[in-house]
Amino acid sequence: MLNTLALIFIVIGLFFMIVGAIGLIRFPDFYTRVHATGKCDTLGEGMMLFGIILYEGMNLISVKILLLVIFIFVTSPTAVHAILNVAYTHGVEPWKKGDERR
Amino acid sequence: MKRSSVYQYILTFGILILFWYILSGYLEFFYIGAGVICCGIVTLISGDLVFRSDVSISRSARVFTRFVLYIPKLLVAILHANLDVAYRVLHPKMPIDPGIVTVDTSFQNDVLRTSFANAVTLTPGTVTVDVIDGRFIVHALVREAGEEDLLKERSIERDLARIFGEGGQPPSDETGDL
Amino acid sequence: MIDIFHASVIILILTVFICLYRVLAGPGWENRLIAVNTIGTKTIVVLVLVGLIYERPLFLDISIAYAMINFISTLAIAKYLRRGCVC
Amino acid sequence: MRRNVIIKTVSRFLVPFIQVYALYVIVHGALGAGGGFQGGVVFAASFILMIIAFGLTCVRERFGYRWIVMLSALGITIYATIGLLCLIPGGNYLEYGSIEAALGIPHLHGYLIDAVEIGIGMTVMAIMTSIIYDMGDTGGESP
Repeated sequence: MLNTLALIFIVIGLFFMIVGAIGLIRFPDFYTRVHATGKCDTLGEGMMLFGIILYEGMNLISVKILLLVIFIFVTSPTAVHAILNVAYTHGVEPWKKGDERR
Repeated sequence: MKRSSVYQYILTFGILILFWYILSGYLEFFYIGAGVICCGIVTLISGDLVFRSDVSISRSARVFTRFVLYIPKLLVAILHANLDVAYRVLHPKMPIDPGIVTVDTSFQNDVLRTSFANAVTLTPGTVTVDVIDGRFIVHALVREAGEEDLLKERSIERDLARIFGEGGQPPSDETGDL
Repeated sequence: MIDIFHASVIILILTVFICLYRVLAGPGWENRLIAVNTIGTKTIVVLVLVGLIYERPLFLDISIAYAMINFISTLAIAKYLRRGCVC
Repeated sequence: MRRNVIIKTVSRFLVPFIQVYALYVIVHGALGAGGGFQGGVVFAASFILMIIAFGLTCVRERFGYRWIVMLSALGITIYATIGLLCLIPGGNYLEYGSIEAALGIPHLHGYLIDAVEIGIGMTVMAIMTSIIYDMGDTGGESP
């Protein structure tokens, strides 16, 4: 039962990570690519690690993985924000509908 | 930077000891003793970073509890946002119409600003680009939807303001984009 | 269940190659930086999964350290590009 | 000059935990991943994070050159002393078993390894931090 649940979580997480990678290729400019990677990677990673926690059961290793998940949910948006902020201050233009892709 | 009170150092030390035990997992005398020494050193070096002296501990604890209770709702919102992004990535025509939205808030607290910015980055098709005092510059994947979420509904903003016990109403309601 | 972990590791490494295309081709430093950060976050999961497959909880420590270094290095590069020095 | 409030707040919460993690890596070097060098580097990384978030002057007030000189000298002294002590009962340099056999204390071996790791960690941390200080120093003017 728990293993099935873990399997579902891992597969959904893998799906989101693949979607993030495809978005990184398909989207037309830097700001929209950040949407794909920043969101999908964070949640996909969290879901995969949560599936591993369910597989592992209750012990100190799963608590450690839970700490890793919390760490990722705090730091990943921050790192994305730092990159976005530096690109914005350097004057990278956002893509508008109708422009050609960069 | 004002100096923290003694209780804040003690609380930091306790949290760090718990963290050490989770990392180490040994309950022998040597490892616990080493943990006490190491956490003591870290508390002396950087014990004034985690808690601020101008916020009382009971208030921090209340805010933390309310935030933990809010996390499930946030996770549902994150899942919803991810499904939205996945739909837009996998759709053959890529229905996106990006633009920049400016949100004015009256947030004063640094932690409140940070959690609002990270929540915006994770949730509704928007990422925070810049924070200037209370003004958040946000890039939205679909501009109308982003304006709808952040400027009309303001659900995350109101929830976070209620959690941190600060007034969520902005001083002026003018909306403009850059 | 171990087969699933093997398959996930292989799929993750394939997605890393997809991101590597953006690192090589992406116009400008900003695309390269976001792609490198993405590769770093995928590596964390790969490390945890490898540790689970070979039953060595040691790898978890390495992945936590990797997550910390990945975060700090991204911030440091962003700060350097913004101000011309790390401080 | 305006510092980014998000990076500042997040690193304020993370720095103590990164430091405790670095010390954990040093102390558990004998049976887990890592050891003195890796722990020292992670500890120095926490100082890099503080420099990124709060600026060089603020970090220098907390951890000045006096501490760097003291810690690097102390670490290398610990390493050399334990290595040389192994020569007295007739072993090789850093051959812990000779001291353990000569004094007859059980488990002394492990404690000596930990002490040497702590020495290496101190030196690596201090030297890495001093390199970062020198690289970040712009000669008085703030860019």
